[in-house]
Amino acid sequence: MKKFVNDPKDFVPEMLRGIALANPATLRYVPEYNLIMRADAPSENKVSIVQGSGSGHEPAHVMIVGKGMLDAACPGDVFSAPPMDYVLETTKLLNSPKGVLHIINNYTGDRMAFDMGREMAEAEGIRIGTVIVDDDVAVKDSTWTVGRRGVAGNFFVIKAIGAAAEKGAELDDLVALGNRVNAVSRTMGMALTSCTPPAKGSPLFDLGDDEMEMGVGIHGEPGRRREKLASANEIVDELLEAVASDLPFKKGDDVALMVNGLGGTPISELYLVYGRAHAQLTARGINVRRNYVGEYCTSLDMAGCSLTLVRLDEELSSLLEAPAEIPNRIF
Amino acid sequence: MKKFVNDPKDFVPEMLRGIALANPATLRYVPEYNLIMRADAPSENKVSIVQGSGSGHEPAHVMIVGKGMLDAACPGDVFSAPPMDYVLETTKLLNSPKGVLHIINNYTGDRMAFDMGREMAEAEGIRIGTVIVDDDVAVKDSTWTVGRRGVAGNFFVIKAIGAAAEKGAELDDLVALGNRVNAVSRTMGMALTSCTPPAKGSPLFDLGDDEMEMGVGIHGEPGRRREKLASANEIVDELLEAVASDLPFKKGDDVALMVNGLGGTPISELYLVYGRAHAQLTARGINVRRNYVGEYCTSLDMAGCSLTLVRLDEELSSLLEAPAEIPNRIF
Amino acid sequence: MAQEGFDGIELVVRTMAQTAVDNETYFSELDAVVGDGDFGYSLARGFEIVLATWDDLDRSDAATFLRKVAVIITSRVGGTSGPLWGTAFMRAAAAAGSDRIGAAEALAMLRAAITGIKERGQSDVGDKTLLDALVPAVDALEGYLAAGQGAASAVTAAAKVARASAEGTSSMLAKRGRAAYTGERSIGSPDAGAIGVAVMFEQLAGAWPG
Amino acid sequence: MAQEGFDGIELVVRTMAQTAVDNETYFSELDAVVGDGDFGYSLARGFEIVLATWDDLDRSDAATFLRKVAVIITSRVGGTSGPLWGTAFMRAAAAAGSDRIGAAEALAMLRAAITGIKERGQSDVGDKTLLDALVPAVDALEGYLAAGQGAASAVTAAAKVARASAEGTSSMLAKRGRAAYTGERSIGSPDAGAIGVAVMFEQLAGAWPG
Ligand SMILES: Nc1ncnc2c1ncn2[C@@H]1O[C@H](COP(=O)(O)OP(=O)(O)O)[C@@H](O)[C@H]1O
Ligand SMILES: Nc1ncnc2c1ncn2[C@@H]1O[C@H](COP(=O)(O)OP(=O)(O)O)[C@@H](O)[C@H]1O
Ligand SMILES: [Mg+2]
Ligand SMILES: [Mg+2]
Ligand SMILES: [Mg+2]
Ligand SMILES: [Mg+2]
Repeated sequence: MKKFVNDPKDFVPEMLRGIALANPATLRYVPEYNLIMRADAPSENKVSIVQGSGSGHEPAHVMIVGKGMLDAACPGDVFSAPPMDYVLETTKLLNSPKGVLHIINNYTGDRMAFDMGREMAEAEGIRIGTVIVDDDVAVKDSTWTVGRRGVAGNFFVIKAIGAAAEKGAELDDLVALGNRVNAVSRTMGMALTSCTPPAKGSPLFDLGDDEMEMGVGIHGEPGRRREKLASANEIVDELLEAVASDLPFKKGDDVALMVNGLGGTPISELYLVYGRAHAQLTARGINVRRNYVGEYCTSLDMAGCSLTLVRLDEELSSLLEAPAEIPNRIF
Repeated sequence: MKKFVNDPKDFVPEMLRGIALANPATLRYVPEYNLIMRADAPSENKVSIVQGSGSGHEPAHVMIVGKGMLDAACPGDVFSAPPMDYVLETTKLLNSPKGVLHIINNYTGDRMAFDMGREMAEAEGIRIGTVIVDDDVAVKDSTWTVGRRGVAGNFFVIKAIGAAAEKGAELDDLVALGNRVNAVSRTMGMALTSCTPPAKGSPLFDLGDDEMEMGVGIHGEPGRRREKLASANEIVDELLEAVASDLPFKKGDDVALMVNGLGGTPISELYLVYGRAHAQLTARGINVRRNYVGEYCTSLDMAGCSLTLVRLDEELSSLLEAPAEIPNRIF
Repeated sequence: MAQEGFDGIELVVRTMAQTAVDNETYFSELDAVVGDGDFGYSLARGFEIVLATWDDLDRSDAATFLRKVAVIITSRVGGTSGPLWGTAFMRAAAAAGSDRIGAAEALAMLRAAITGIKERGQSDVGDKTLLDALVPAVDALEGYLAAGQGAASAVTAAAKVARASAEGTSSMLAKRGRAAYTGERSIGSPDAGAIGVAVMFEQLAGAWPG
Repeated sequence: MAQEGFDGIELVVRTMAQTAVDNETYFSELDAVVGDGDFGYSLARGFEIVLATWDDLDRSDAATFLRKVAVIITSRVGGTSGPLWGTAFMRAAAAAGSDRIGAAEALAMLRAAITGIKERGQSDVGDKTLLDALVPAVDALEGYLAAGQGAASAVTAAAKVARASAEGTSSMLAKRGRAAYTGERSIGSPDAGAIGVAVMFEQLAGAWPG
């Protein structure tokens, strides 16, 4: 296993400790509940925004805690939803008279943990709102599945909600806003390689030298199908077609375009991908008004990327543009 | 080769095109000379800051062109210094009455290209200053080598110079500042895996499953020695000892600490590394005043990291804190 | 004073815990096929605490004992398994009552656990989950006990049913859990949770005082 | 009117260019051992343009022709090779003069190229660079020509020296270029540039009209 790791069981806590040491003035780390929270949260005048999910998707979500984004993240272990306890205790620590908002990626484990945590927190008198993110078009919805997965689109939901919460928006309005952003966000990802969970020590799945996995999940779940490795342009075109035709995004739409790296793909390649995606959208008459190129929601060290499109309006654009102060920064 | 690539010969231009498309208002791409420049450069009132080097180190340097950092970057192909022509034409395009500053990583090819370009540009009446970056402690200096390599420390040199240039500093002062920052910056890197140049299509070198390369160069050059794979803590301690004992950094020093990913290492691991490095420095009585965790100077898709320490004073701290506007951003 | 019949429950829990810890890697490998490879890791992290705190667990009565186990599982196990297995223990505790625990009581507790899993998971037999091993095995157990078999041989027979049912999930299409995202591709490999249940039953059969 | 003796120069340049293009992968592999694996790629990117524009290159005289080649190399070849090989062609052009080019003139041009490389690279024989194949080969060429051998056999003999010298760089410690950073570890493999020069000499020997 080619990783920076000591005891794999300490992987997540040691990462969280690093985040805390790097941001002593702004963040607080609560080891008991795997919790990273704003040092100045909760605030009486602001809904507390909480996101939990498995680890291994960094910077989501522990590195986007800060003014203008999350008030807290309570991750589980690598690829495992947090235990219900963490959700409950995080919610209690973040309790605000204006309420606590749970942003949840649509996976069985995450939903169960947050359902149970919510039930118990409400029993203690805490007001809770819930937004479910399910932007992944790779998974065809059907009556018998749990619905689509939540992937990189969660960035937009969190960013918009975070900005609105900072301006004092009420819990119900934030829930409505989150649902609205989720409803106009679509993502599909693909893997060039597998990823290696520290505790497993070997790749999660095998992908041949000449293969790629289209529609892969951010936990290494298999996608739509395995295909022969293709050129960057062909890959982009296939992802874009799947994403754009889903909402669908139409000629004349203003959009945000995100090229998200899955952890092992260098940013040089992401910009190459961006160039193709931008040009193809322009050719379709879709206007790229904002763009995001980098890592937002990863899958450990997986080489691959996802494309996200979000249909923009004035309000959403201004929320996305608003400043934020998070550990994940350049300077 | 598990990469997003079309024709490998188009790898760099296609990446540059992506950067340009993502930043239409602020950047200009000049394909003839592989050049990314600020759309508003050159300015009569500001020294133009130029950095060239091989590609494959992104975000360095094409993704850090913008207000407060570089005015232009003219990269060569992957791991190849730019041809002299690019240097010359870039310098001509960026000509300002206040002069043009070349920031060069200390490699034979880069120095030759800039030497020749400078000679020819000066013949055309352009004022040029030069700063050489050579922060890599892995390479032992000796009378017969070309000296130490320039690696991730270049971020600090560029950031400080960029901020000072924005405030109107003169060419000579910027050269002095750059040399001063370089003189207090030390870096060492290590590789867990090799990297794959697109044109080569296979890993640059072979590293066994249980091996790592200590002191690796950012072009995959072999380092001090190959060792048995160790735990994250052991790796950090070895890098830190090499870096800290070189200047040397002493008890009571205020420092900036950078944990730089080499392209294939997820940010989760970089924060784990950061946590150890920070704790160990604190134990030595060295005060980490600023920190940088992420990718700054990479080696394509190499898994690995480098640690950089920079001794801070008031002036340098404020230059590092100054805002900048570059393609490499989160929001 | 410890409740009568308690030994059986202790044996079941201890065997489950030891099996989870012993099979961490195996269970994770199974989950890696169409899932995300953490099933064994998640279970082991909870059950290793059950083992580590074994002697100190409150044994006032079966319900209390099981509730303690449930709390450890819900507070330490993430993923889908934490809520599911935690709920199962919690419901079993609620069904334990305070009287003597005989075959009927044990079956009632198992049924309560199953109902809890179904409710929590919004799932049922046929969805390709651990229910597809657990439910047939408990059905069989009930049948054998009703037919007058002794506990030891009934458990052994139930373990065989659990194993066969778990293997049988290979041909099923996953309709719940992470594997469900893969649609048709979930066919061809058994469900990790179902195999986990089968191995636990087998270990229990081996451990049951005969 | 084209200068007399020009054919030889054209043949040399064309052979160099073709060799660089044909051996792109091989030369890069050599550079990957203790360098960064781009030597073949860099050379090929320049020389393929030389070939592509071959018919249009200004042939007013040898100096002009070589200067055109030098411009292509300096403007299209990156890395260390661009400045080094560009300088070599530029200096050869300067030494070409405008008179007939015979053996003496050719040797003078080669010497000028060598001096250019040494100055540009601040390097010399013994540093484990292309100079360690080029200089002995040119020395040999001069010797054989002085001894009265014909051009064809002198080139063939020089190619043998180039090859032996290039292989001999294996035992040397790199003191210049990227390989120098590796210190002791540069020992044991030949210098990529030196092998490149040897292959070019060998191809030239094969191509020389006998
Ligand atoms: N909705 C559900 N109802 C019952 N069992 C389920 C459900 N979803 C998953 N499971 C069981 O849980 C197992 C996976 O557990 P785990 O790996 O912890 O979940 P995940 O990683 O998908 O969150 C599956 O093999 C299956 O047996
Ligand atoms: N200072 C120097 N003087 C002469 N030749 C040199 C020098 N440095 C490198 N070389 C030659 O150049 C070759 C490497 O070329 P190239 O791969 O283009 O350089 P790099 O990638 O290191 O910039 C070496 O094998 C060596 O023969
Ligand atoms: Mg999981
Ligand atoms: Mg190079
Ligand atoms: Mg799982
Ligand atoms: Mg090279």
